[in-house]
Amino acid sequence: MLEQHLAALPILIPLLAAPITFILGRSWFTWLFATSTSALACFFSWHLLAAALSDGVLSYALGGWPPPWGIELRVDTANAFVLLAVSTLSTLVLVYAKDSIEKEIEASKHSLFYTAHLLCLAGLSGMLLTGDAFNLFVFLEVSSLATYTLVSLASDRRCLTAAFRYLVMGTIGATFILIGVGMLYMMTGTLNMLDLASRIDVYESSRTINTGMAFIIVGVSIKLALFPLHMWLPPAYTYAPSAVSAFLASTATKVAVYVMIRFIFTVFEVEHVFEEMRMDLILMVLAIVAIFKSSYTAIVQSNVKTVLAYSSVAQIGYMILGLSLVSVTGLMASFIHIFNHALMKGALFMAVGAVFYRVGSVDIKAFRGLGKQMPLTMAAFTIAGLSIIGVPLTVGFISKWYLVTAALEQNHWVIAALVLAGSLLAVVYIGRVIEAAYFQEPTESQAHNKIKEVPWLMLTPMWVLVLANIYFGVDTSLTTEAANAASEWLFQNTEMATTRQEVIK
Amino acid sequence: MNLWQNVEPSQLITLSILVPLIGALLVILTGKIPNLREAITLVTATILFSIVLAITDFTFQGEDMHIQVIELFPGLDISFEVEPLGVLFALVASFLWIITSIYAIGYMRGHNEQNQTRFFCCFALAISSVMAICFSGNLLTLFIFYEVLTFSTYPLVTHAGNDAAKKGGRIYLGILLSTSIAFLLLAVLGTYSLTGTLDFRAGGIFDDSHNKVILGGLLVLFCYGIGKAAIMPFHRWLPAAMVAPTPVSALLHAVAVVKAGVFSILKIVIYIFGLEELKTLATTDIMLYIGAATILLSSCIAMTKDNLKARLAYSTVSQLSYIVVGALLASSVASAGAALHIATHAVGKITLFFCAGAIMVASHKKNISEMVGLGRKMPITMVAFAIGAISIIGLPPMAGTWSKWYLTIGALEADKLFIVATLMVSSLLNIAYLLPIPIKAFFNTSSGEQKPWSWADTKEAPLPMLIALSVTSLACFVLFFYPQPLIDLINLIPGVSTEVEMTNNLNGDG
Amino acid sequence: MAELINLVLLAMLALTALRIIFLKDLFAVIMLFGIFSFLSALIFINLDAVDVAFTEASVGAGISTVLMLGTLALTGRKEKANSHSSFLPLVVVCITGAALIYGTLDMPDFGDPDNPVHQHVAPRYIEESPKEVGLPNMVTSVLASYRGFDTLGEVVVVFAALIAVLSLLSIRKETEQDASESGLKSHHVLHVVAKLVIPLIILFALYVQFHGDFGPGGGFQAGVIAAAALILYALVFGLPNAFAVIGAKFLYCMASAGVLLYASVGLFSMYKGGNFLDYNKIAAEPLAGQHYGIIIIELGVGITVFAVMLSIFYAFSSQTARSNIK
Amino acid sequence: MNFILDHYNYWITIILMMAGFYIVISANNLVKKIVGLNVFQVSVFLLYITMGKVSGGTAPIVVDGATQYSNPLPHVLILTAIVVGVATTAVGLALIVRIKGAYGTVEENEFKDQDDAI
Repeated sequence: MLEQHLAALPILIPLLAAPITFILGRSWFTWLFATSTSALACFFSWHLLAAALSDGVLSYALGGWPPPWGIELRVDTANAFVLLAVSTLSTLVLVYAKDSIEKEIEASKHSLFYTAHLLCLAGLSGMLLTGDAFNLFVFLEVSSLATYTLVSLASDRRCLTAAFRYLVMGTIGATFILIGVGMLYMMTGTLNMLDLASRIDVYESSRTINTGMAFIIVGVSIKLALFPLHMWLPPAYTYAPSAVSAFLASTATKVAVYVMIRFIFTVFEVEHVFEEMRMDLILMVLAIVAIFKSSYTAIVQSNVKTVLAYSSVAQIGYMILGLSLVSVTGLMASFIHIFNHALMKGALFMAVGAVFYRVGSVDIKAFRGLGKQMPLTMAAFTIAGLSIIGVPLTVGFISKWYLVTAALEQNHWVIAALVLAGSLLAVVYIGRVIEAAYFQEPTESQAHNKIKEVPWLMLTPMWVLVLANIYFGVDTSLTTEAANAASEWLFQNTEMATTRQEVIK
Repeated sequence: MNLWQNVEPSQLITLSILVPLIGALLVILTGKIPNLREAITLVTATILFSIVLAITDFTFQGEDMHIQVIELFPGLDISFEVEPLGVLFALVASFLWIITSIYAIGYMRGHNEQNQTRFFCCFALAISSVMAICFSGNLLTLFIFYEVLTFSTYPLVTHAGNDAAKKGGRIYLGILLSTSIAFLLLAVLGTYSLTGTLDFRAGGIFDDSHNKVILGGLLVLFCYGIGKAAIMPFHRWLPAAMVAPTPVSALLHAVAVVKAGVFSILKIVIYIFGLEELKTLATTDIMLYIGAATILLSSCIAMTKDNLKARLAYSTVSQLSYIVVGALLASSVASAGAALHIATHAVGKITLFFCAGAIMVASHKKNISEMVGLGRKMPITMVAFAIGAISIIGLPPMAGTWSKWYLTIGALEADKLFIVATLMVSSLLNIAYLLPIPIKAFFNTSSGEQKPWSWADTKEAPLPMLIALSVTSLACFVLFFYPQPLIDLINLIPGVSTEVEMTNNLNGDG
Repeated sequence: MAELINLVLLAMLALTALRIIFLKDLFAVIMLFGIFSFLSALIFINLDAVDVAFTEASVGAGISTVLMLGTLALTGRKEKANSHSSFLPLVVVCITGAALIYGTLDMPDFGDPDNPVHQHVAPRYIEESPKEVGLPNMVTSVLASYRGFDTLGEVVVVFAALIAVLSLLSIRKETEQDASESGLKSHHVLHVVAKLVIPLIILFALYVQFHGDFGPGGGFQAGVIAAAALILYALVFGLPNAFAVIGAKFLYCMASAGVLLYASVGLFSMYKGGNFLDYNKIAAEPLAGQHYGIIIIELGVGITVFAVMLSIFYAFSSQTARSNIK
Repeated sequence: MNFILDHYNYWITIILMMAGFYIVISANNLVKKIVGLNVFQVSVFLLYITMGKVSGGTAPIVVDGATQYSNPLPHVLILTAIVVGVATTAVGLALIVRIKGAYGTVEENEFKDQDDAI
């Protein structure tokens, strides 16, 4: 019986668990319940990916109404792959959160944290799986509202302004998407994405459709923090509780990237978006600027969470760059980086959260001498940091490899060189932290009170991610296979992809 | 002599990489008991050397040894394959590891260094990655372990933990990592996108169908991407890394790390570009002249340095470019000379570094100006220094003679008189900056008064260090009289040969 | 005639919006926004969207305005002089506006029945829904059945808003002494009128709740109206008395229960072998199934919306009460 | 002329949208930002409802004798969107209340100055 509903389960499980968590109130059982539901969702998304890899596309008609009249969940390799990353990270972050939030969130709000986290997971899963443009908007809002809540839970007052700015920007983005979807609906009379795709063909050169497309892309770009629409992200990630930063940095923007890919590749014709509108050029330039400008900004920050936040903006640049290359390999690089970046950023934010747990600060000065005092945490930070840089045998290297290969396939030597030069900036901003941890003497106040390693419940998920960083950096069969299937599938129906492929070969 | 007869030849590669790795683990486990820890280091080094000897044996028997570890990208594995050039490098590195371990025990204890466990552990890790570089079967594997080597040696460079060490470490890591990511990785990926393979193949993987301009660009990217080869202007890391303890400088910065760099260049030139293809590239000449300039300029800089290790460091920069030049001359004899220079320079330079360390431990002197008259206190060390210096200069009866000989012949063969001149001038410069040190140590006295020499005056370094530097200086002799095994090995490299010239010369000398 | 009303209303709307930009008195701004909402509700009626108009009037104009005023009571009603340049925003707005105008050039004519909007999906809703779902109100059919999953998401959004507001503003029970401070104890007329009106409002809410299948209305509007009744009660008799009627803890349980009630219909249909929210399967007869399903989920919606709106009001007003005491 | 009449509704909604959008991005006072956000969203709702209108149609509730009904789908979407909008508004306002408590002001430049001062 569950097989039949596989597509709906990853959304429904956290969605149903959220109100129950809310009623359960404040106890360790709440944590256990939230974590195990998230793990269950993770289990089903694993099955979903397996099913998508073997059967291709799964369609689930909600309410029994066939699309386009009812709402359809549409699962393919691409979204199942991203979903797996999201639900895995969610579970690990929840394990990590139990101790982490003790220090960062008032005790009375712990059950609210778990509820909001599950709502956010449900919203993100919904955004990934839905096949309906308006339903996407609804789940976008579910996840967004939960995200604003999560960000505002921290004890630092600056989290409030960060959350407010996030709320305003996010709502503008969502409204833009709403306008865009409205225009598409106006011209086609349908909301189902697949149906939209087939009916947009008829009106290909319609100015209304083009405007709608532009609005959707801009709206999604706000959500995924594409430079220069990223201004909400650094404060939000900096001042949010560490567990929240770890979760959001590794999932929320990735889902938005997926939504962008989905709209461009399955709803609008790739050919139309890229060849006629020249969107690829715009995206490419923005991505490159994002990589350099944000990496540079990251270098001059003193708050390590801000450093990581700007680094996220830069890494999103890599994902967008991959898709702007308009080739199977480029898209594959984007997908692989979506997955891999979740692994590395999750581990990094967890490590920083662990430092906050013990030291009470995430300023770079607080990291001094921690290499000795918190060896496991800092080792985790170092390995994940090397992964961000793109050192071989870590996942970061795999991402860079595919991205540069994709660029070289089309003889974009300059872009390939720029991508690699971008990693050099990562060397600097990660290096600063590592150097502080291993080569600088602790400040006097820190030297006095003995700093211990964090509880194992925080270390375990952190190290699971770190080991995953190494494992998927060596055994790439799962990521490559899934990402390849995903991008092949997205390119399947477009003629341009095939012609481009022929040119390459 | 072959202890490993029963082992599947291909598995020897795995063993050669795993043995130092296991050694590193055991070192960590036994960190509390220094004697056991050092014993483990020595035993591991000896086992490794015997493994490499066995591999050499199989190489001469023409055994094909290769393994594939894991498929990293579709169609691209991490794979290892034995070929003669790698065997040569592995032999040198594993042999010198034993010697250096003996030396390091004396040095580290004599100096009361901190964190000795970390030191020996990272040392073993570095050797493990050097072995992986030696036997790498494709460019991807080479690149990966090249980076691993950089990271595993970083803690060694910053071992002292003071500001100077940190600064040195930052430059070291900064230059090596930046060049490898920005240039080398791009070159590797460029090669992959052009040819669809990264395997090392005899005669190279490029052919005439590829755009010459792009290939020329790739050559420059490779040369500069391999920052470990220290071609100017990316040589700054080498002098900076001299803040490391002397055994590290000795093994890593005279042998393992820098030689890994030039070895990679040589391997890429021979197996990726192919000597024939290389001749047709415009940038080959440009890089050749940059290499020549590096030889001369760094020799000149070496002369101005009063700190002994700094002078040796610049000497290394200069000598490394010999190998680069030899590779880029694109003639089979010059390549043979370059390959041989890996071995001969290694024994010579390691002797010099050993001496520098011995002087530091015994008389706490770092600067050359303070070493006047030191020959009386440390006769053995200084004799060894003189031997090493003569080998580096390239005078008989020391090992360095052969490699310079072949390099010069290669330059003549390639009709590059400018390079011949450079080599000659460089030898003179070598004399100018190396020989005065032992001469002043023996024939001048600091106080000016003449006292008859007696054993009582001597204040030599600890015994393990003396053993080590005696062995390496002896090796300088031995390699002059018995270079044959190495030359045989080099002649196995496809496209590289010393055949014709060698017979003539041996007859002439004999 | 309808067109003319439409034109006039739209012009009034534009005037209101422009006035909002330049007004510095925030109280007036919020009042104007209330007017804006009501005007747009009128336009919605004029454009045949009675359900939307109903919701806009109760949710947009009603609850939003009340919450804004509650906030204003805490933050002060004057907007300070704006120092930063308004040039960049103007450019952004102009570009966006130009893009939208460009987009309208190819838009189909207003009200033309041949527009693509009315061609593809909609005809089935209009023609088949009375037979397939069995309800005369097509909006309710689409909302609760065809797009029931959207509505579930919407209820979850409301629930998420509750979580967000609670995590920001905590509800605390006032003590007895504080009770005398709040409420409008001295206004006897108000008390009497409120006592009369409140039962009527609740009755109306129930009517809207259960009559949604046939006319405009449904869970959302009913929930909001019922909440409005209790908000009125709290305003007139004081917050502590309102707490005595419905406590915060009980409201939380209600909010969760509403979402779960909605979802349980879906789960039940899954148990019966259908897809999630497939009402056809829950009873022997598909039509009956649709009917039961819609009634229950509308009830879930109503309960959640009522509980959430009231809780949010509690949260805001207990902040106000506390700041008054200070 | 016909073209203008046919598009009059769209254009007014666009002007409204832009008025709201302008308030959001230019206002310094947070409450006014939220008001702007609401104006922006309500205008988008108008766009949807406008496109659902059929001339001569009636509200989409089955009545005897009616043949033309307006399109019910945009109405459903907007019902959802309105509720989403009020949820966002509530969260935004709650944030404003907290910001006022933490900073003592709801003017954006003033609390920015306070943050920079730290």
